[in-house]
Amino acid sequence: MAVLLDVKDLTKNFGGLAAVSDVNLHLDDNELVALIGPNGAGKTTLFNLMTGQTPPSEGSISLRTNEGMQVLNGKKPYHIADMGLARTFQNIRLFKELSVLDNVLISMTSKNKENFFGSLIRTPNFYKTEARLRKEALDLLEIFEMQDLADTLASNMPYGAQRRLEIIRALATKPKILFLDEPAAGMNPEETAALTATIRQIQKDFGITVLLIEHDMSLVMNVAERIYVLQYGKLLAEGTPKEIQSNQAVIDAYLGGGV
Amino acid sequence: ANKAASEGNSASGNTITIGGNFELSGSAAAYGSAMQRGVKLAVNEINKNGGVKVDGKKMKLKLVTKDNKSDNSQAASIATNLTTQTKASAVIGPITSGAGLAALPNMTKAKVPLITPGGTQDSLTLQKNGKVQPYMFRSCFEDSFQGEALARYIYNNMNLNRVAILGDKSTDYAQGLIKAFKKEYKGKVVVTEYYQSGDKDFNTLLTKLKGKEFDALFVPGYYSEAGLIVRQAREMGITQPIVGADGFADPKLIKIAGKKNASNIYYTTHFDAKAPANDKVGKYLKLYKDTYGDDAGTFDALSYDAVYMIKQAIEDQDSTNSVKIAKGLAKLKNFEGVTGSITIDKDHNPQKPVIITKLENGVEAEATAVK
Amino acid sequence: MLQQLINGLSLGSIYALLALGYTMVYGIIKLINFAHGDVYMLGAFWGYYMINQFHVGFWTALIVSMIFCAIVGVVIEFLAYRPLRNSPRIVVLITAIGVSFLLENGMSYLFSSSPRDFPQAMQMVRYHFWGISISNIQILILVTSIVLMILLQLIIKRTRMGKAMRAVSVDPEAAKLIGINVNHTISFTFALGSALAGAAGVMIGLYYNSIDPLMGMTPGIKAFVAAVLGGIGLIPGAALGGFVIGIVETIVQALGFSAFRDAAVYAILIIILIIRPAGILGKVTREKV
Amino acid sequence: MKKNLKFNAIWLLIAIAGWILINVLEGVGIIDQFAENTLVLIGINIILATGLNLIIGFSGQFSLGHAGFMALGAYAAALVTQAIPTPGGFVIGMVAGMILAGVVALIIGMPTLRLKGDYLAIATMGAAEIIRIIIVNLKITNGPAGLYGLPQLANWSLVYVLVVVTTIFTVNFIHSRNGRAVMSVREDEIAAESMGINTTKFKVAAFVFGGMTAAIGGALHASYIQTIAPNDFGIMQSINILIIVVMGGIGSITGTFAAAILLGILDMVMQSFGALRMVLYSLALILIMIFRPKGLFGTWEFSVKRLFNRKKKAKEGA
Amino acid sequence: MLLQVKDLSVNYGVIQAVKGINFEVNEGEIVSLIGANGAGKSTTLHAISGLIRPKAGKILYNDREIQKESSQKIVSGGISQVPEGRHIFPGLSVMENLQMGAFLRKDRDKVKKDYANIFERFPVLEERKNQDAATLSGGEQQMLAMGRALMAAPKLLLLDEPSMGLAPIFINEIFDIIEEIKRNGTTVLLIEQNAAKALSIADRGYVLSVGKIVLSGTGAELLSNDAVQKAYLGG
Ligand SMILES: Nc1ncnc2c1ncn2[C@@H]1O[C@H](COP(=O)(O)OP(=O)(O)OP(=O)(O)O)[C@@H](O)[C@H]1O
Ligand SMILES: Nc1ncnc2c1ncn2[C@@H]1O[C@H](COP(=O)(O)OP(=O)(O)OP(=O)(O)O)[C@@H](O)[C@H]1O
Ligand SMILES: [Mg+2]
Ligand SMILES: [Mg+2]
Repeated sequence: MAVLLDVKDLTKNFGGLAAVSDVNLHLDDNELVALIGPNGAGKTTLFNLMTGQTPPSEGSISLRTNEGMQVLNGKKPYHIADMGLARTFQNIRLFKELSVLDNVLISMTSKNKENFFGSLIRTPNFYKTEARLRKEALDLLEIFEMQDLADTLASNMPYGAQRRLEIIRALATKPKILFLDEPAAGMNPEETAALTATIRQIQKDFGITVLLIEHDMSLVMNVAERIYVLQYGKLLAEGTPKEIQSNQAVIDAYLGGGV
Repeated sequence: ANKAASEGNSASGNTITIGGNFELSGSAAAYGSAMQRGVKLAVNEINKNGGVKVDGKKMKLKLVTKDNKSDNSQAASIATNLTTQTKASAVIGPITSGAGLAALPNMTKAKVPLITPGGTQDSLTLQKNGKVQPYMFRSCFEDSFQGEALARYIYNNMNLNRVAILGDKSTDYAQGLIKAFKKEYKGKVVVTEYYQSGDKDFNTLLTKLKGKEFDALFVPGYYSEAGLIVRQAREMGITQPIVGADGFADPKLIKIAGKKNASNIYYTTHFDAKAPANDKVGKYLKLYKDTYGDDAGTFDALSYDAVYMIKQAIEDQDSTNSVKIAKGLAKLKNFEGVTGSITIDKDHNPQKPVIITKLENGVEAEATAVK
Repeated sequence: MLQQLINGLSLGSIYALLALGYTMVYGIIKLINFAHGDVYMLGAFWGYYMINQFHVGFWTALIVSMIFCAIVGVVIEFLAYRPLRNSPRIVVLITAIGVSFLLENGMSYLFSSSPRDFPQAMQMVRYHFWGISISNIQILILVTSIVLMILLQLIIKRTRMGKAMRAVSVDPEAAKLIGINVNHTISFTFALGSALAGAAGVMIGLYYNSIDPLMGMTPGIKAFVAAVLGGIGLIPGAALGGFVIGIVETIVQALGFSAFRDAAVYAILIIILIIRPAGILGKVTREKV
Repeated sequence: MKKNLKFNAIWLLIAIAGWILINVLEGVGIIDQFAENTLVLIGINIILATGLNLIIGFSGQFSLGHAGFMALGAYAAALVTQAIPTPGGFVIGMVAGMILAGVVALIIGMPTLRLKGDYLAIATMGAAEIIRIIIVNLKITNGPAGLYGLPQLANWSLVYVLVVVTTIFTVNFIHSRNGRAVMSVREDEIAAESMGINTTKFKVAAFVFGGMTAAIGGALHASYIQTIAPNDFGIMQSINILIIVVMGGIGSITGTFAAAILLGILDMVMQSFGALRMVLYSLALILIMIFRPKGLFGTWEFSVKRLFNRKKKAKEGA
Repeated sequence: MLLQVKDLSVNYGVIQAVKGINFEVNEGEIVSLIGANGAGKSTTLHAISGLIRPKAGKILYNDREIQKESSQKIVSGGISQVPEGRHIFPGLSVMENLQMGAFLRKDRDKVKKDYANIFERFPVLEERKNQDAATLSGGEQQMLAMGRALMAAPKLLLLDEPSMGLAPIFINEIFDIIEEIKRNGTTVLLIEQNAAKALSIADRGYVLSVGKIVLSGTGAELLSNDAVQKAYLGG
């Protein structure tokens, strides 16, 4: 299996604080990997670095494309997204005042570009494409059983539904890698269980790689094939769920006795 | 009876409708409301004295005023409103040239004359081809007339040959004056600086001027800013004569500048209490003071005269038809108004003597009529 | 040149004085209070009537005007802005524009729109030294704006009310949860900001000796520009912005580009914003995701 | 596919019917010259406000400089029609104005659209003022006096057609993929970027589009009023357009129409109120905003499709 | 009885989020409210804190009706809340946020001691004392929100999902902290998705479903209840 995303010696300093320091990790094709670590370990920051939201202080991130490995450093977030990296956010960031369907359709824009002047005059092609995109979007919503909510305003939906929509929206960009930042936060065990199943399903159905941050170990240990553990910005451990669960350093720093 | 009567507006019944296209709100409201005061004064006076004599009977004037909020497209729309809805036989206002120009096409379409008491731009009354605009008149001087008169006065009468100009960049009034002045002035214009309407602080520009050598300071602009300029200049120790056009001619100028500072000031004006052109002036000033409890300014007087000009035109033509009134206005000769004896020339500009008044300690010290 | 610097500072202090009030209100409810310039006008008029009708002295007029404007500010906030507490900011902005129109035109309607001379409640004295000349009123305005700036900064940084203001400005909901009375805090801010405008009205009325109902329009916009230039919401920023604009205007005019004075101010504003998108003193906070 | 054609046809019919209706009313004298004048001013305001609504309501960028672009359109059209006083000349002038406005919007937009909220507002306001001051100081524009005696080449029919065309283009743009991308910028820029949307590009596109429509409005204004001066395009003019947008409902084109019509009629009626005019207007403005803070229509849009579907549903239900 | 909620109904426009619920909290207790997303838990807390006016019903605090009182009065009466979504003050430093928590307090010396207590409980906060609170990590913000509420020295602490986004090791700690808060004499009303943990430390609990209370009992009773097991404990 070839490396899809390669992170080398990645460092991010905020003033004197090294939020991420010297991190090396890789994601392969079709993998489901988890990133865990104590609060403030730098997990979200690492996501931000990989998706271009935050420029790294040092190190490199590269993605395998048709033209070989390409360095992502310095690229704008939209460019990186276009290349196949999609994400959700720790604090939900939906397009609140738009419908659920529009939320999904917007994510399809970058893969279905439209000429500016073409958008002023409605060609038959316009209607054809619109119809096709609409269908694709509804199909995506169906995976999460949200097709009935298509016309609801995003902000009017319960919390759990909003989290699911964020995942669908990310999927709609047709990513190669999906980054999920605490997708189960605020969900009860039952909902978390349902989410676990869906994540596994989409990873298989779409044939994509998923990297997820999560503090809910019932989810992490159930879905992850590999786990990276971050502490104080540094990689503390890497391994299968089994290995991680029995890693004393991880237990001391993160898991505690409860799991 | 004739073709002319079927065109334009005529009075119906016993009242002649006069339209007022006034700047009652917005940036020119101070001038627009002065216009309204003058017009109302005249209309009430005329009605009190019996009205306008047409066809052997006395008809009353009815004033219909609209506020154009100092906005050109509103001025245009009101021109249509007053001519087509109100059916005014003549319209007074707007007071600014810009609004007047905007109103003009609609006035012309309706064939109703417009008298502006304050639109001084030279080309206001002229068409592109140089012919006169048949329905545009004014009771005020045009810019070139005053600008040139001042240029001559400064050079010939005062014998001053170096002038500094501090003018309002945002009004065409000041720009027109500057242009005419520069054309006519035989001496040297040392420096020209600009301010904007609404400015209050002129210290920087005056400091700059103070360092230059000049014999007189020419300030084309209105009293609201000119008053401040005079004050700040005098406080700064600029003692040279300050010269202005009829924009100075308002009692407010002295109040804002302060009596002490309002010395060695020269400006063109239309009437002067000290050297009244005729017996109307004194009466007018008293009536104004009694009615409004305040001293009359220039715009009030010019607007007052505009109404009487219309009355004269109606009586001369013996018709309330707007086309006829326009004709009558164009033929107006030696009409005695408070702003002087007016003859309308072929370009629809009033020919009247211009008076140059000198202020000393806030009072008019001397007045000279110049040609 | 030194004289021009004095001119610039004195002009700038007027902008600064107005910008302070702008920035305070903006700081707390993120409202560009378009009516601020008009409250300043009301202050000038109130001072005018106090001096003319009741023959009070300058200082009394100043204080009475400040109180009057504080009340006006609170009433405006209560009637026009408070009902829109949960509406989009731009809606409140339009309301503020409406209030501004109302004050300008209402005053024009009631008291005529022509300018009037401000009673000389304080004799103007000019001091000449080192080849420059400065008047007592210029010094008064300059000193007042600096003192007020420091005072305001102290209020915001040191007092309980200041603390409450900061809390309300960043998260009114959370402010309620720690026991802050959000409405009172906002009222207080309006009172303070409007009192400043009132003070400015009397001082500037006295300085220029001319007041009219539209006098707040241009300085209002300039003060807003000043507040933004310095970093809107920041007290020192407002003062700095005011002085910068005053000095820029002076320099441009002194160099002989008086026709382009305002264009230069706006050009500098745009350039500074491009370099520092949150104003000279403002810090850009990249949102953490 | 056929359905789409049908809805478009219905819209076209409504537009044509409106034109015929107004012409008939004019023929029988119900609409006189004054009313027509009012309609034209309303039409021009609709064009201006629709463009601004695209910028503010849909892309979420707070522009306070719309009058600047209007000025560019007005002066371009005025200067060209002075030289070529024919309808063709007007078209050339208007297009020139649009291109000029587009280019200037691009130049202004590129750097300033990085600014947020009120910082952007003031930067755009400043840019518009700079445009105005340059016009005041240019010879070709005749300084503060402006240009006058322009040939009247814009009439009510032309205004109507251009209202229809700009509205269609704007609405089409909004309901396209690009339009949705523009809206996502308004909603959440960070999320939009993460979904592969080049937010800068779309912000600038909306800004340029809005600027170009403002130029159309300006050109019509110049040619209809026949007089333009720099003071017509000051901050107050930008604010007046903004008021239409907000009063109609930010993000509702239907609302823009309604507010432009309401304010246009109010403007005409109020002419007779003398000095009280602006007092009443400002009171009305404040009260409308307090009692309808979402604007007259919120974000609601009139839609033939929905009307049609509702009827169908009702039928099915029966 | 410290807090008594009687027939409380709360609406958002036409949506009825809370439909006539009754419950009480006795002095010195930990009472837990559990329920699915959108059940109306947060809404109930908002009503108690005075952020939203109930449509009907009463809220009695120390036998005084507070449902119409301003939030300021309620807070000064000793009710403090850690809101859902943290709501820390962005742009203010961590220390300033904590100071804000003590806004109404006048006992300066005691306040100083409390800062020390907070830093002892949440050492990260001391490390980050001068950092802009907006740049804290999710979990750090959660701790700050809790610290801020404690700085008010409340009699009744309302906690809305305090464990959300916290690392497992810290979740245990946070529940220990809640128990400790109780031992120090503060009564706690706790909302949690982590129902197992919440119920295990709660004296009593209520189950909320679609705006209504469907079950109540001691923590232990609810923990062993089949329906609760199934719906909220993932069993
Ligand atoms: N812009 C910033 N400026 C200063 N410090 C920052 C900034 N962004 C993040 N940090 C710090 O970097 C560290 C890592 O934050 P990050 O959000 O990546 O943590 P995390 O692992 O996602 O934690 P959690 O699980 O609590 O969300 C934290 O201590 C945080 O305070
Ligand atoms: N501001 C609001 N406007 C309209 N409806 C709202 C608002 N806030 C909450 N609701 C609705 O009220 C209901 C109860 O919401 P509430 O936030 O109290 O639930 P909760 O039990 O706290 O859920 P969660 O576990 O997701 O926090 C939900 O249906 C929600 O959609
Ligand atoms: Mg995180
Ligand atoms: Mg909740």
